[in-house]
Amino acid sequence: MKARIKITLKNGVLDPQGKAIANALGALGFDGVDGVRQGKYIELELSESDPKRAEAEVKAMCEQLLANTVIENYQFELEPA
Amino acid sequence: MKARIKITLKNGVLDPQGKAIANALGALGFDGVDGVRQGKYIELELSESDPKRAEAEVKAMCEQLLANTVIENYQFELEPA
Amino acid sequence: MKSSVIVFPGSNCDRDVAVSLEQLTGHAPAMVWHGEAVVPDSDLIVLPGGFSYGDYLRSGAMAAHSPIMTDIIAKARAGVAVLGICNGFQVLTETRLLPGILMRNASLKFICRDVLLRVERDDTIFTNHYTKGDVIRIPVAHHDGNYFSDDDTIRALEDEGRVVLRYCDADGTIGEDSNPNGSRANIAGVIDKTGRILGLMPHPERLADEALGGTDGAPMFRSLLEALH
Amino acid sequence: MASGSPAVAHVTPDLAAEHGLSSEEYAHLLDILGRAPSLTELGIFSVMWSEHCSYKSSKVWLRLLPTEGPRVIQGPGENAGVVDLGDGDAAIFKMESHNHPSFIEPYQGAATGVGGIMRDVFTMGARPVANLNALRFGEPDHPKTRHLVSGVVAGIGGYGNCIGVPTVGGEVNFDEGYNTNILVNAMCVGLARTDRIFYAAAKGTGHSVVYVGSKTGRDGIHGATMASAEFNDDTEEKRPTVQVGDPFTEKLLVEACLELMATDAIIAIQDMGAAGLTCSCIEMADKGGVGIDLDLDAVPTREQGMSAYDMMLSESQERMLMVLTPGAEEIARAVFTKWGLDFAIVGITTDTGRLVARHKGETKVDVPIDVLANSAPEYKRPWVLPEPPEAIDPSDVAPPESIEAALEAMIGSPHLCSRAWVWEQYDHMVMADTLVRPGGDAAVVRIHGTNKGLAATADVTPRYCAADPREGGKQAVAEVWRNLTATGAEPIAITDCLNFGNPERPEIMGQFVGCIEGMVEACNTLDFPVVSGNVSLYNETNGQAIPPTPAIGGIGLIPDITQIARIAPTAPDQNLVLIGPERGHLGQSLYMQIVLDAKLGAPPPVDLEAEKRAGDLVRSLIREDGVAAVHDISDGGLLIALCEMALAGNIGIELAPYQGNLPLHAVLFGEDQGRYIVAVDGDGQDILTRASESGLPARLLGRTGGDAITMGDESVFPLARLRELHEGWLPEHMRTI
Ligand SMILES: Nc1ncnc2c1ncn2[C@@H]1O[C@H](COP(=O)(O)OP(=O)(O)O)[C@@H](O)[C@H]1O
Ligand SMILES: [Mg+2]
Repeated sequence: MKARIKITLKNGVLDPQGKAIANALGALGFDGVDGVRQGKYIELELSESDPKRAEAEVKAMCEQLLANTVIENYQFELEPA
Repeated sequence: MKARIKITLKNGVLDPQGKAIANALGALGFDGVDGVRQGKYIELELSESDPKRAEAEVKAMCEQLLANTVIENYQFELEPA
Repeated sequence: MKSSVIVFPGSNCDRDVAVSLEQLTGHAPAMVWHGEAVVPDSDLIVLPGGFSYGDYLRSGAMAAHSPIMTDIIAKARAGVAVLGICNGFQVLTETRLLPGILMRNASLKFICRDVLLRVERDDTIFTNHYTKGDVIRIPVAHHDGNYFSDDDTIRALEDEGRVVLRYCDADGTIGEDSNPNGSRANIAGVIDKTGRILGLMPHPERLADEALGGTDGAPMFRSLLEALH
Repeated sequence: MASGSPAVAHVTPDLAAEHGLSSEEYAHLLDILGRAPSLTELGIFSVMWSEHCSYKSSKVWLRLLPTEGPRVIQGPGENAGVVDLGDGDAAIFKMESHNHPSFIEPYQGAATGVGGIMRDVFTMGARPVANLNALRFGEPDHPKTRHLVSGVVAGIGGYGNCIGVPTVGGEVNFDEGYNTNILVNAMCVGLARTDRIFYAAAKGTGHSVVYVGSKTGRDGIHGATMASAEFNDDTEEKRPTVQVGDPFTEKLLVEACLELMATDAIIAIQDMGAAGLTCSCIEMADKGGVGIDLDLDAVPTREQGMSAYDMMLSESQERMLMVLTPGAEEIARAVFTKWGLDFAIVGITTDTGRLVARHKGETKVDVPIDVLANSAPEYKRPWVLPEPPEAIDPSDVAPPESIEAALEAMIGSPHLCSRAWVWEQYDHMVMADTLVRPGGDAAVVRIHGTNKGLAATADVTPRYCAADPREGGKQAVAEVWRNLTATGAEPIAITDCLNFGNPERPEIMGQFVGCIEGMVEACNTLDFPVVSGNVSLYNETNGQAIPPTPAIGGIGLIPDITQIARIAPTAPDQNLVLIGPERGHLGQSLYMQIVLDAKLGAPPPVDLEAEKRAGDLVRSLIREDGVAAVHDISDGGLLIALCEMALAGNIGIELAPYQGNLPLHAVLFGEDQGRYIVAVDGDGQDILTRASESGLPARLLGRTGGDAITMGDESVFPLARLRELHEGWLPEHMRTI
């Protein structure tokens, strides 16, 4: 299976990268940008083919390594190979 | 509108972060991971409400700044506010 | 020799390279703010090290769109010499004045230490005071110094002799052990087709003064002086 | 959130307790205001009277520290200490802890620690030129340790590297006592001109109070977030209390502040650190003897619907508060706008002596500044100092199986191995003035554009402090003094970061008192005043306190950078001379800990008079160009120091056979204090004479040469093997993360 994981900063956590991108877009003349948040996107190829087990596995990976749950949220989708 | 942008490395481009994550997952005992690719995920709040114009705008932002098209692909979705 | 050092928000080796330029060429460079529209008349434009725009998004990506860059690109195309050191190299790849990209170090760690480099070309305006095959010691300090290009580009670089510096060991051997960041073909510095634009990850300005423990960086500045007086 | 004027309040004694105020403290507060506080006011009192801001448990003891000296321009009490380096140059420096945040989120906790201490330094007009860090982690194999080490080191590098200030020194300890309470202490040293130093005193009324830097968010709002949640109707996810550092913005802030400081626009300036806007307003107003009226509607915010409480207590990073000279507002605005930073006039100084804050047409705060600033409780908490342990005779300490085995175990141990894995992640050369890089006794940076150097180091030996706080406190100061001296510097002054457990426990308070007393003695004898510092208490979990850890950071002056000593011998056939006593003191030594798995006995005593004589001698030798290399002897003793020299110089050492009466392992691994190894080109005889004239023991140890450390015919330690052990452990240990 394939897992597509989005990791985003929690609400209220400062996002220096997002802030800088917003400024840079403004400087490039894109002026309709009201906010930018930058996160991570991770794709995993899993050998597991059972959706239930894959889900549990990916959740554990996010909690233990992929996301820093003190400041980040995560969200993922699974897709059969 | 909201734009959700995924930026991923092109095939064949080395991904040191993905490789390191794969190793770390292995070390943590997750052994069914056949591949990891790390990319970026960017959320934009746009004041534009016309989907066509928003699409053109986001495309331009990706081409000019958000992605380096030498090594990266991008993909995005728009969502009405 | 008239030179200009471009100062981006977040540049932090601008002063260091200005000191070396002044000490070794006898001419103090103009310090040019990124928001300016034109670079003053210069024989050499230096894009210094640092973290322009915090290196957020991608190293060098936002600086590549700074107002001053339009003029720099035009001047570079017209033959003005351009030297990009570390972050400056990253800016040059982002503007496509040089091919490839500097990715996160293979170790994923920032790395700051002296490395050994083999000089591959001594016939450029940047390196004519070295001798081909010299092994020199110069520090690196970067998080994103892992040079990457596709196979075709690497082959073209090699065929055209555009790799100017490579990470090596003490006897000049090129190998994985002496590669600090995972760069393809141990590439530390590349030059453009015209031979007027050089980007390199190591910092020659950091070992160009005996008090700092070495002077292997100094010949680069002397080369430029001789070529551009 | 609380609404209404200060007079209307939901504040109850229970809520006050949740804000950490004792019932006496709350009664005192009621007394001061003559009414119940508003929620925002409660928050303000609670942070101002917190241990962190008020030093209520430590203040009485800190007063004992000597803080004056001929070179001291500003001692404790300002954002950082200031000392005179001659020729109009001043050094401004301080050390601070960021322990708890770094345990919760190591990367951001450490990064914001670096950001905070740098702001303390450039607030006063200095350009930061050197960062140091003193780190204590739990046992290497504790399940959390690798993650913490890797995150903390990356965070320190991430911040300092981006700003472009070299991180040139520090120390790293591993001990089970830090398993659940790591220590991250960051030090910053800056350079200024003596006639352009900026202070916090907001003198004069009717002046604009200006906010610059980043916008205010709800991050880091004082432990009271929990309490205030009860007042919060919206059911949003619980706000994280971790702050994220933005080094790019801080870099812009440094440049913008220094640019404005070159004009005469600034009357007073103060960074917003702990307790943010509250603390900076109160300190500036109190020092200037004025009041401040704040218009919270003008504060740049990053989130919707922020209350007065949120704005007054937010600890968002990368922000400063300034009071400007009349008419300078537009000059200042232009500078900060050029650098892309927020700039807002948020208030005015008044003659009321009160801090008044209005928000959306309501007065949310109206409190007397003088009382708020100076009425914090002050406690002389009960303390006990246990009897110091007995000294152990060297001959009662078991010898190792072999010297080789002991050396191998020690040099490749977490305690003595190379820290290169750490400092290679720090840009230690940016600014192109680093003359002595990490790996020596103290780092040296050139004072830009001059022929002078500034040496800096940070040290403490917690196991000594745990065994005998007085001796340990003395030793920490002495070791700093010694490390500076070993480069040829004249030690000038220190900063400290006093990390201890819960001061309400008498034995912890005893450790604190003992360490302070030891520090006082050493500072006095060595003419080494304390000019700034920080106290971090309550470093404990489930009643398990950290070892007492008074980290000391010191700086010294090198008048001529052609006369610097480094630890690396420069050629073969240089003679090595030991200066200082050989008593074979093994109590609390690393030999005992690593080889015998014990932590017994008294720590090595520090003879401060002898320390001073030895240091003064070594410094004069360096300045007479009489030496090729110098290294002091500390953790691990003589043989470890010799190995460090050999490895640094990549040259072997042939040691003469030891002829004295002490057991060999005590000679080689004893941690007697006040000692240096000096390498010289000549035969070393004149040094022996000079030492004896100073009343100091000294002897020839051997000479440099070959590619091994040899001792007579008995033992040979090839350098290559030593290097593998010394440099291998940390990278290998961290590889598996
Ligand atoms: N966290 C750190 N950051 C930078 N340098 C460090 C750090 N820890 C140790 N070092 C450097 O490693 C060297 C050895 O440290 P240490 O054993 O504490 O020295 P000493 O015994 O002389 O005090 C010193 O140069 C010190 O500055
Ligand atoms: Mg030392």
